[in-house]
Amino acid sequence: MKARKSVSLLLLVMGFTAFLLVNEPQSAYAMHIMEGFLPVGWALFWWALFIPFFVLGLRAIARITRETPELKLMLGLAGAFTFVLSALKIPSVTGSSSHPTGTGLGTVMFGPLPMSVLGSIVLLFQAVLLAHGGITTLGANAFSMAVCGPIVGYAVYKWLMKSTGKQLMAIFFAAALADLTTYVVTSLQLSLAFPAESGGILASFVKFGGIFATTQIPLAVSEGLLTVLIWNWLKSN
Amino acid sequence: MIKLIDTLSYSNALRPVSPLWKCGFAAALLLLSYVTHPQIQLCILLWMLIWIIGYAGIPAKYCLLLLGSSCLFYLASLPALIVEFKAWTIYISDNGVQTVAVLFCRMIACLSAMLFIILTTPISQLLQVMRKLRVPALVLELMLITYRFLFLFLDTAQDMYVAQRARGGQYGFKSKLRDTAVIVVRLFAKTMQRYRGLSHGLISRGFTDEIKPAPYEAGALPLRFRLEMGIGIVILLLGESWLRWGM
Amino acid sequence: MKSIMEVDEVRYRYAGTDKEALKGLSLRIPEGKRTAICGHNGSGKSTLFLHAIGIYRPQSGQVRWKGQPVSYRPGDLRELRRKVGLVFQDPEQQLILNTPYEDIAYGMRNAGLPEPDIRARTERMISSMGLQPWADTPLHHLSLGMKKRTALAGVLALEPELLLLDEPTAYLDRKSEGQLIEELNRIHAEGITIAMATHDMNLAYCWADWILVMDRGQCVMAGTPHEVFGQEQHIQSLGLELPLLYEVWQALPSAIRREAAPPRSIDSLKRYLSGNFG
Amino acid sequence: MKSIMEVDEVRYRYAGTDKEALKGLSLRIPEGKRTAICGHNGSGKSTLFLHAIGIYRPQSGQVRWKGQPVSYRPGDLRELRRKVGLVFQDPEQQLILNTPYEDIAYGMRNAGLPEPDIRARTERMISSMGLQPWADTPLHHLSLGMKKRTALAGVLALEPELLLLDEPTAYLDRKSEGQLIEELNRIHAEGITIAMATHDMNLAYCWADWILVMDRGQCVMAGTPHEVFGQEQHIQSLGLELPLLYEVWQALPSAIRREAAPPRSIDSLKRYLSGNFG
Repeated sequence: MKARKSVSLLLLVMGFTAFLLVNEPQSAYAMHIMEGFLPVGWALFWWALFIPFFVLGLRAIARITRETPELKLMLGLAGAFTFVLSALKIPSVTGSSSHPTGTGLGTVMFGPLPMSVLGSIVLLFQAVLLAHGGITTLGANAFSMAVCGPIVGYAVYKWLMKSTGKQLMAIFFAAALADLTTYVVTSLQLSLAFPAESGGILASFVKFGGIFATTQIPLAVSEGLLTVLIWNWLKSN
Repeated sequence: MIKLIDTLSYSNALRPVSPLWKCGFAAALLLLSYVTHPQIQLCILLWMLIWIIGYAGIPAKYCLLLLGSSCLFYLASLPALIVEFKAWTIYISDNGVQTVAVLFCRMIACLSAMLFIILTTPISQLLQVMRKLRVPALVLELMLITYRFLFLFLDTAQDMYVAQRARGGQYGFKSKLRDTAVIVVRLFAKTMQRYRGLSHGLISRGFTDEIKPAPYEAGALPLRFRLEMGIGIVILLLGESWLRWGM
Repeated sequence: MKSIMEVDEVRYRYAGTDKEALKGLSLRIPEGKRTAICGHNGSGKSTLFLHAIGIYRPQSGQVRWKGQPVSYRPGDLRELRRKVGLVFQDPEQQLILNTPYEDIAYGMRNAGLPEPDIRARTERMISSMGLQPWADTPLHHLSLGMKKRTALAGVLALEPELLLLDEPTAYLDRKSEGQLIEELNRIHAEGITIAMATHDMNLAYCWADWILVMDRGQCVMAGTPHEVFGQEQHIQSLGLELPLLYEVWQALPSAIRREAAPPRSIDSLKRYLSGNFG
Repeated sequence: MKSIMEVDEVRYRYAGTDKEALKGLSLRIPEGKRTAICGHNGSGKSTLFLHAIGIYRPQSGQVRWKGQPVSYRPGDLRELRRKVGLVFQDPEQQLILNTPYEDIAYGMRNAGLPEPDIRARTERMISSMGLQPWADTPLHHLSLGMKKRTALAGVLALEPELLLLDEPTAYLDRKSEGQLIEELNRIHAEGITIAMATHDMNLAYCWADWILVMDRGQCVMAGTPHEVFGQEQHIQSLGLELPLLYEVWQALPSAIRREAAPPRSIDSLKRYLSGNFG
C-alpha cells in the first residue's frame, strides 16, 4: 500500500518536473542553484573557491584599463551584451526553446579571465533583476558558469585550433563544451551537497545529471551551432 | 519579468528607506534562515511577506509569481533528492522526503529575504551599498555601465525579433537558429558602435580615468521600522533558543 | 467605403505596466485609400500596427481583416503577414541581412517562394527603387534614406495588399522624403492600400485621402483632410499643430481665399494665387 | 562681429577611409548669437563639433578659441571642454549614471567642484528644465525628449560659454521640440552663445540669428537667414530645400508682400496679414 502511494507520488513529481523542464522557457536559468538551496558550508566553500579566480580576472582587467581607461566602457557594454545573449530564446534541438549561456562566445571574444568577471556580473544581475539564482549561491553558480565554463571552452578552443586548425569545429566544441561543463559542475556541486543514501555522491551525481541532461545536452548542441553561425557572420562582415 | 522587478524596485513604498538598513536587515534574516529550525524559517517567510506586500506595497500576485517561478529549480531537483536506487529497485527514501521538507523551509525563507531586497531596493542603491562594503571600484564601474545599457540592448534585441517575425522569420528550427544568430551579430555591431559613441560622449563631459559615482546618501529609517526590525529579530532568536534548548 | 482592416474595441496593456497602450481602440482602414494616422509619440500608433500583423493579440476586442476576425494560428499568421506588410520606423530594426540585394530576398525566402522567382522579383524591386548602384553595398555604408528604401523594398517584394508604414519620413531630409512619397504614390496607383503613422501634420495634410487622429490609445477623429483640419479647435486641444499651409491659407484675406478649397500643396497654392492675381 | 570660435582650413580624414570628412573647412561662430549650421547628413557637421571640443585634432589647419589656437595638452583640453559644452544627437551617448539627478552632477564631479555646489547647481538645473517629477526616475524609464533635456541639463550645469548641439530636435515630436527651443532661447538670453547643427531648414530659418551652410566638408554659405535664403538658387543647387514659410511667402502676390521682410514665424505672418488686410 505504502509502496503504491510512493510510486504514484514519484510519478506525479517526475511528470511535473519533466513538464516544467520541457515547457518552461526559463529552464536554462533553472540550472542556476537557487537561493538557500545549498547548506551553509557548501555555499561558503564555493564562494571561497570562486573568489581567487574573480580576483585574477579583475587584475587582468585592471591592467588593460589602466593604460586605456575607455576600455572600461567597452567591457561594461560587453557585460550588457552578454546579459542579453543569455536572455535570448534559442530553439533547442528537442523542439522547445531555451536560453543560451553565452559563455562560449564570450570566452572566444574576450578571453577566459575577463569573462569570469563579466560572467559573474551577469549572474548577479540575473539574481537581482530576474530572481534567478541567488546571492548565497552566487559563489557556486559563478564557479560553474563564469569560471569552469570559460576555462574549459578556452582550453578546448586553443587545443583544437592547434591540433586541427579547423576554426569552426573549434568554435562549436568550445561553446558546446563550455555549456556542458557548467552543467556537469553544477550537478557535481549538488551531489556533493546532497549525497544519495545508497551509492553516495556518485549515485547522486548520476541522478542530478540525469534530470538536467534532458535540457542541458540539447541546449549545448544548439548553442554550439548558434555560436558557429554567429562566428561565420562576424567574419563575413 | 526583468522590467517588472526593476520597475517595482523604483516605485515601491520602501524605496526612500535607507538601503544600508534594508540590506543589513535582509542579511541578518538570510543568516537566521540558514541556522534556525523550520518553524522559525516559516515565521521569517511570513514576516517578509508582510514587509514586501504590506509595507512596500508590492502587489501580492507579483510576489507569489516570483516565489513560484524561483521554485522551479527546487521542483526540478526533487526527484534526485527523494528517489533512491538500490539493487535494481526504485524507492522513495523517508530520509529524502525529510531532507526535502527541511530544505523547502530554509529555501523559501532565504528566498523571501532576497525578494525583499530586490523588490524594494533599486540597483543604483545596491551599488552604493556595495561601495560602502568596499567592493572594488572597477567592479562597480563595470556594473554601472552594464546596468545602464542592459535595457537598451534588450529592447534592441526584442525589436529585431519582432521585425523578423513580421517578415516571416523565426519559423522552424533552422530559421530560428539563423535569425537568432543574426540578432546576436547585429547586437554585437551595435555594441561596438555604442562604445565609440559613449567614449566620445563621456570624454566631452570630462571623463579621464574613472566614472565618479554619486555619493551615498543616507535615507532615514522611520523609528517604527527600526523597532519592528529589532524586536522581531529578538523574538525570532528567542523562539529559536526555545526550540533548541527547550528553555 | 469598404474597409480592408478593422479594429474593434481593442484593449492592450504591456506586461508590467499600469497604463493601457490601447484603451478600447476602434478604427477602420478604408480599402484602396491613402490613410494617415496622426498622433503624438505614445498615442498607440505602433502598438496598433503590431496588432495589425498579429504580433500582439488584443487582450479584449477584435481585429478584422476584410471582415474576418484574424486567426492566431501560426500558419494563418504567416499568411496574414504576407498580405499586410509593415515597414518599421527604424530601418536598423528591420534590415536583417548584409546588403540590399540579400535583405530584400529575406521575406520571400521565408515565404518559401522558388529561387528563380525570388531573384527576378528582387531585381525588379531594386531597379524600381533606384537601388542598383548600392545593391551589393553593405547596409551600414548606406544613408538613412537608402536604408528606408531598402526596408520598403523588402516589404513590397512580397506584394502585400495593405502596406503599413510607421513614421516613414522621420528624420529624412526633404529630398529623401520627396522621393519616398513619390514611391508611395506609385505603389498606391498600382492598387495597394497604404496607411502611414506620422506626427508630421504637414505631410498628413498634403498626402492623405483619409485621416485618423489617435490620442492616448483611442481614435478620436476620422475623416478627409478637410473635414479633420476644419475642426481647428479640436486638433489644437489635442496638442497637435495645424498644417502650415492650412494656417497660411486661413490667414489670407478672405478677398483672396474666396470660396476655394484650401490648397494641399505649395504648388497648388502658387498656381491658385498666380491664376487669380498673377 | 567677434567670433568665439574659428575653424581655419581644417582637413580631417577618418582612419581607413578614402574620403575627407573635412576638406579645408573654414568658418566662424559669432559670439553671443544663435547660429544654425545646416547641411545634409554627412556634410561634416558632427566631425566639426568633435574638433571644437578637441576630441579630434585637425590633420592640417587650426581651431581657435577666442582668437587663441586650441592647445591639445590634457589639462588645457579639460579646460576647453568646460567652456565648450557639446550635446550629442543621441542622448544615450552621454548619459551614464542612473537618474537625471545623479547624471547631471557627473560633469561637475569630474570638474572637481565642491559637493555642496554640485548639489545646489544640480537642483537648479533640474527645476529650470522642469525635470523635478523625474529627478529620481531611472533613465531607461524616460522618454527620448526627457533624455535630451537631461543631457542638455548635464552640459549646462557646467556653465559653458559656448553650447554646441548636434541635431537637438531629431526624433522629437513637435511639442517636445517647442519646449526645447524655448529652453534654448532662455539660455541664450542669459548670454550663452549657441550653435546648432540641423538639417531642418524650417527650424534654422525661424530660430537662428546666423546661418552657416555646410556641404561635403566645407562651409559654402554664411549670413543672416534673409541673406542665406535669399539665394534660393544656391540653396536648391546644394539639394537643400527652402523653409516652407519662406516658400509660402514667396508664393503670395507681390501686392500683398510689398517691400516687407519675409516673416520668420507663422504668427508674424498672421500678424502681418491681419494688420494689413484684416
